[in-house]
Amino acid sequence: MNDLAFRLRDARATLSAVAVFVALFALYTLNHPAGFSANVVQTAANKGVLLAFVAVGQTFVVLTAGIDLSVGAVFILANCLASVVVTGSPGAVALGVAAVLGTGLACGLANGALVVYGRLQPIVATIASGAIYFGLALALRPEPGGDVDSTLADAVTGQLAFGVPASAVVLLAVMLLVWVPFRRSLIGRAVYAVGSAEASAYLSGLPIRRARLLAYASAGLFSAMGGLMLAFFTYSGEASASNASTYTLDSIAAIVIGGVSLFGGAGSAVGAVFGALIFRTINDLLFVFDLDPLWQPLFLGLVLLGAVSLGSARLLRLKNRLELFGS
Amino acid sequence: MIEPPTAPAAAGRTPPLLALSGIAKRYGATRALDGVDLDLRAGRIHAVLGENGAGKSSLIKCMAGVVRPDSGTMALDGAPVRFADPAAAAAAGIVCVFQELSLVPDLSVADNILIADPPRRFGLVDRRAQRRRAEELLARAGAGDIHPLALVRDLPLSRRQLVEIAKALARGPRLLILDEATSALTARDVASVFRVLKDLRRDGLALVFISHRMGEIAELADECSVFRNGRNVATFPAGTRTDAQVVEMMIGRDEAHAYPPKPPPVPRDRPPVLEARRLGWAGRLHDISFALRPGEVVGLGGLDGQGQRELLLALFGVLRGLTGAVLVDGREAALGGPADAKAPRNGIALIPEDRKTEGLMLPMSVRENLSFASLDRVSRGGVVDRAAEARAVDAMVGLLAIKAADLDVPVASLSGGNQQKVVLAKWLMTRPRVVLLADPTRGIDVGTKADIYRLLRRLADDGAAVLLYSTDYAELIGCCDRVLVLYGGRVVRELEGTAITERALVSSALNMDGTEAA
Amino acid sequence: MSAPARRRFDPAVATAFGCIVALLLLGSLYSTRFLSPDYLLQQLQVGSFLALVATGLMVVVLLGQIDLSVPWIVTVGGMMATAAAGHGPLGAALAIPFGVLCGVAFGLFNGLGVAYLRVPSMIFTLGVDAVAQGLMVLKTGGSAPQDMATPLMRDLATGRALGPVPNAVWVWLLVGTATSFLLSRTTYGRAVYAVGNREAAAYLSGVRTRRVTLAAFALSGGLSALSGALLAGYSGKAYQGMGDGYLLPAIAAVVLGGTSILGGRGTYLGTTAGVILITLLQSILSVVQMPDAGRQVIYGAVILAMLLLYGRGAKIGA
Amino acid sequence: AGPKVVSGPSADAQCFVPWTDKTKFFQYAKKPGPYRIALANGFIGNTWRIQMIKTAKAYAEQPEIKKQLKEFKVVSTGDDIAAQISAVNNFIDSGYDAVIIDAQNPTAFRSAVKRAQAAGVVLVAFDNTLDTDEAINVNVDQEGLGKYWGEWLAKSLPKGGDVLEVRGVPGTSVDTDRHKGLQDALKASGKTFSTVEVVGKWDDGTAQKVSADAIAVHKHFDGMTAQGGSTGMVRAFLDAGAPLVPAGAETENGFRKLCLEDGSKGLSCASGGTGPAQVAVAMKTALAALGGETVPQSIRLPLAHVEAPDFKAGVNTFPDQTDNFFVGNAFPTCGITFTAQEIMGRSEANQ
Ligand SMILES: Nc1ncnc2c1ncn2[C@@H]1O[C@H](COP(=O)(O)OP(=O)(O)OP(=O)(O)O)[C@@H](O)[C@H]1O
Ligand SMILES: Nc1ncnc2c1ncn2[C@@H]1O[C@H](COP(=O)(O)OP(=O)(O)OP(=O)(O)O)[C@@H](O)[C@H]1O
Ligand SMILES: O[C@@H]1[C@@H](O)[C@H](O)OC[C@H]1O
Ligand SMILES: [Mg+2]
Ligand SMILES: [Mg+2]
Repeated sequence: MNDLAFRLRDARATLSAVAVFVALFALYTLNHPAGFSANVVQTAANKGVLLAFVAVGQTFVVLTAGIDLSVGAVFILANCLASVVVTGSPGAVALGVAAVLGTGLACGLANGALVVYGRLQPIVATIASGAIYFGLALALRPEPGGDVDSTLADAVTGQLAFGVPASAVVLLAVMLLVWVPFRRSLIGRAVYAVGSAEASAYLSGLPIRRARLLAYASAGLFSAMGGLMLAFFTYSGEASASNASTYTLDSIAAIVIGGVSLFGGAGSAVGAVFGALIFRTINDLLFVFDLDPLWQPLFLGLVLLGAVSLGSARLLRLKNRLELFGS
Repeated sequence: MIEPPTAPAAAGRTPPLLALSGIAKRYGATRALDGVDLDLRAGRIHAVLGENGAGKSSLIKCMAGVVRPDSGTMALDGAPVRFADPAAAAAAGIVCVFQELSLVPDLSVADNILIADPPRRFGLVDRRAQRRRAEELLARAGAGDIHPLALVRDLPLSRRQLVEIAKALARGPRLLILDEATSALTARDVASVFRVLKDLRRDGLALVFISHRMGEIAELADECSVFRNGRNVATFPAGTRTDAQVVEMMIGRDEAHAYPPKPPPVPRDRPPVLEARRLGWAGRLHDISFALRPGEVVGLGGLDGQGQRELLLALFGVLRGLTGAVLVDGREAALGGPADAKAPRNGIALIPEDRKTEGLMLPMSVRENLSFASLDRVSRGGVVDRAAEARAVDAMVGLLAIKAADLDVPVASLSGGNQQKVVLAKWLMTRPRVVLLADPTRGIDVGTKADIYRLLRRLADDGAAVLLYSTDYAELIGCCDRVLVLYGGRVVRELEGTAITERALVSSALNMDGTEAA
Repeated sequence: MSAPARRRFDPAVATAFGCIVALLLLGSLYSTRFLSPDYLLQQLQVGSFLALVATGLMVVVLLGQIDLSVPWIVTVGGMMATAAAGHGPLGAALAIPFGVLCGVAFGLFNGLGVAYLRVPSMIFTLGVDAVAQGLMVLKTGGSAPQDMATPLMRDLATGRALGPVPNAVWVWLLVGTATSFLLSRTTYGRAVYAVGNREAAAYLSGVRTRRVTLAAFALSGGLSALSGALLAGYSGKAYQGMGDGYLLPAIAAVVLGGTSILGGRGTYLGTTAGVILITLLQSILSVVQMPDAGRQVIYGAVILAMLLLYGRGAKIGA
Repeated sequence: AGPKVVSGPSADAQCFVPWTDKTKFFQYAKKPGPYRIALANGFIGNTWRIQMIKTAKAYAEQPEIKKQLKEFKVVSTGDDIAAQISAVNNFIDSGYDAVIIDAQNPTAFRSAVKRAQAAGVVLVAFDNTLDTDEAINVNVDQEGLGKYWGEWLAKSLPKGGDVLEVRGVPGTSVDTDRHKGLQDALKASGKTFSTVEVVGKWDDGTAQKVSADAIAVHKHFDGMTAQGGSTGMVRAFLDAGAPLVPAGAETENGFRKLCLEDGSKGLSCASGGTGPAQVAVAMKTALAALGGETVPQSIRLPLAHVEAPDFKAGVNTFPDQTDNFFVGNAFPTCGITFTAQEIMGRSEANQ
């Protein structure tokens, strides 16, 4: 195998997510009455970017072989907080944005501390911390409302030159700023290594605690970015418990579709972004295909189940049953 | 902290690079280390020998900062040191190739080799430079054929071992410790690793080398220390004691590691219990036919990786898409999986290659592991009869002299050799008629090895057929009535009786007759 | 040589029971009624729905898997049982078994996906949950099924046939004893722990590991559905979304009870403790007058505190 | 182009009742029919919503409505507010003439409202309406509903007392509005009431459990009220053998059945709310607006309510029907006369 082959192999999961997205989105826009227009793309981008942020956050944690079931609650907390503080003078707005992101980061760090120093099992630690974060959101926003700075909100959710959706550009910028350096940093390597083989990572002298902390902190930060985008998209905040759990579960579905391994150590946030976009586009197909409303939930369930089961086709090629068990 | 080395002693004995004194470490009731003193010097290879569970791995884990000793001191270049974690030890120049590999399977070879300290630019990993370094280091470890971008996950165990060595070299160690680093290697790879180690000695490194293979120690070591029950019982210059003396020190009794005598050959016309007919699989096994008769110990020889493991897995029903037939008692056996293979009608047992991932459920108790494969023998209608279970387990613990503080401790807390005995015992409890073994003495001390050899012979005498794959030629010669030599997934030679010699094994392993290379 | 107790005293379980007592004492500062037998029996009664779900989930968790399809399988159990009751007296008689059977069917489907297709359970069961929801929406909207509980269902959930103890608690006791026996005394139980620890080793020991997994998911599905049928009895009817509040508390209960989410470790007694803990915590918080925001925060904080007390993993490098 | 603000009254003043006398009136540019109308529903996992969607479909099938419709499309986007906003945007961009919304969040649709106005699309929200005066809202007065329960309780409990209040889903405006209405009314009565609040999440099972807890701990209540989950609340009293006390709650058939059966045992009830058929009123409003008729920006629906002793089997309470549907699915003033049974079909038992 030459270098290219190795590189392709590494990127295979991500590339296939990209390909599936392009195909689905083409199917969607081809059947959309408004076609591949700037508005349609903008709408899809705004909706997709929210989940993409949360999914990227989840990716960091899942790479360490953990799971964060509080991402949805942090997302909602950020949304509610933004609806309170991202308003007023430009200075106040900037400060508000910083406060929202800082809060997300703090929630994530707290999760990380529970897992790293508290040595708690992530799944239940984040169920519990999620309840706390949701409680805080509810305290901030006992009922929906708020008035998010609309200049900024419109700018971030609107269209740029040539109808390019601004939200997608924001996502792209964040990914370039965060993911690319992360992937080439030692701590990034440690995140992958912890998820792949924790004991080996420790024996190799990698900073495994810092890696875990960073992963959970990033999950909080990215979920908060998602919540902030939601505030920009809706100009308001709402402490919706069902929305919180929807985003948590959808983020898991999205990253799996995007090729991130739930066992840790493999996958990329780029894949997760496209996984999120695929997931959203599947939902959009409801819009272009004329399905009876009572059949719609079943349709979505079946497509989701099908999408996550696709990977098992490889099993048919497996000749040594031991390989079924992975490592 | 660490002080610069004092002026090198001009003449006579150099002062130790690392000096241990009074190191002790307990695990619950087990004294893994009990007041160990040891001096390690630059430019010397120091071999550490000892039975399984003697404390060798515990010792080096203390040196490498993996575990913290309960008491005792370590001095590096004369100055006392304590290591908080492996990274701290590595920073001080103490690097270890652990018995349990420390590679990360989902990262590339290059990432692994330079895992904690890659070349960087602007704070980020410089992948190009890293790759160049990795290539150099692989070449130095005698593994230039491994692609630096390959995932470790995709490499066979023996290759991973070489990557591990390259990784250790990358740290620029002053003291390099190898804990049974050669146990998974083929003879050829061992030779190249030895060349590397000798180079390093010449470069002035201190080396610690742990192995159960006496031959390797004879070839390599300058000094030897023998451990028993957590104590360093003797340290002496290499070559000053005979093998028999060393073994006696190790096991504390006068018992050379001997193979049990072989009985007269099993008559050719005795009906085979298991027969393979033209087995083929996935381009890795071709046209393999042979028969195993009750009472025989048959060896599988050849270079590592010639299909021996696959053959064992095939006979155990693990491989899908097998062609040809497996007959048990003359009838074709449908082996859909280990459950079928194990069923009394077939009575096949497999001692798998990797005890930690395939042989044992490490966190479960010794007792549960022992009885697990034969639970149906001690249960009625799916309900376990605990008294019957206890009887069966106790019998096995006695038979194999398994050393465990208590049968309810996790099997993970046993030493390697005792873990291996548990795997063996677990299968003996099923009263198999065919026993397949994949390199069962890897990393096993000589005393335990002898126990295992005797056991295999006894099984055969009791009417079982044994198929033993070993990477150790001496073992094949000492134990087997017949040896099938595999090359490229085919049986290229069958040796029998006195024809089983090292020379014959080596030449047929290399397929020197060039019969039917694949 | 006599065999020592196979599983020794488990500090996690003991602490969990300690926390239960502490919680009650704390509650009694608000109202001494929290210590009355009435209240406690009633907690056990409503706790039994969670307990059934947690029991099945625990077996799945012991395998190192998870079952996120709980919410809608609970609903399937309730809705299919009551729907069966719409088909004459025979239907009414078979209502509960039929509901449970439907749950088992969904569970088997989960098991097929996880064990045979080897899709990670966290995602496959999520998909199955969505499918179950789709089917139930379709069924409610399409055929307007009968959704009233049968007298037997009502009786099982709310009646007290034997003394002051609610029937639902007897059901819990029965299922719990059976599960505890299954896990600790049978070959199947051993296999569950073994698969949870190291599936490859269990497989090479001649265990049909896929069937073990399949059976565990079927059990989980069946017990979730049974819980749904009882819940329908409790409410007098089955309805959309009746399983909503059961998933996360069940996971929390199982883990609070000392079962490792990674599989292979945990005892049924612990799960029992976990269920009681969660039930009490929810109940006490619900009654103590406080804005919901505060309840959420305290709920999360108490669970974290208890986990920190005893649910901690081993320290690496120790 | 948005609607013109005109003066009232509306064409169908009987049905399109303005919220207050200050409510403004809209007139959209008249468009030729038949129309393409879309319903963007959010969450679908409860009977109310299923009943609502079936009502919408049935209404669209009525001959005189059908001929005005070129297309009637329904999409349920689930809990996710962003998905619902996107669906509305997509409907607007796809040239639908009117979009009807049961909004997941009342404050979130500002951009969609703008987009609709720019495109000249009629936007009608119902049930969970929008916090805007730039789109049409059709709703029951949620605060008024709470007030209705509160006033009835105050009347039924001359001495005041302890009231169990089972609340809805926290964080929603429907819950806070109803709560506020209730509390204000109790306070306004001048009597001393103390309420014990529990969170029933509009779900019968949850409501029953938390009510049971409250009963076990507080032992005695003088009155009870629930918004959704009413049946569960009353069952908790029955199961605990607690004395039955006046109950002000929603319109679930199950609740009314209990009111009918146990009326003699002291369960005196007020059942008020509004049925899922309000979706039909929303559709009717959209059609009127598209036809260029004058409509109020905010339409007040009549409360469908029944108090003891007026519960009558077969009239406003249906003993042999399921507990799960919301009675009072008709809005006769709007010519919408479905009964819930027609919509949900006959139960399997009766087939
Ligand atoms: N983590 C642990 N917990 C409990 N006991 C342990 C642990 N690690 C080692 N031991 C015990 O300490 C003793 C020494 O073990 P160690 O692994 O050092 O032996 P060893 O000489 O390396 O054996 P081998 O040749 O089999 O590898 C053994 O009795 C072992 O069971
Ligand atoms: N990983 C898999 N994914 C999809 N199908 C599979 C997988 N493994 C096996 N199957 C299918 O399941 C069936 C049984 O498989 P197989 O031949 O491996 O049986 P087995 O190992 O004896 O199973 P068991 O031990 O459960 O009885 C076959 O139809 C096979 O194609
Ligand atoms: O108005 C509410 C409706 O939106 C919800 O779906 O069901 C309960 C009703 O009270
Ligand atoms: Mg060792
Ligand atoms: Mg060893």
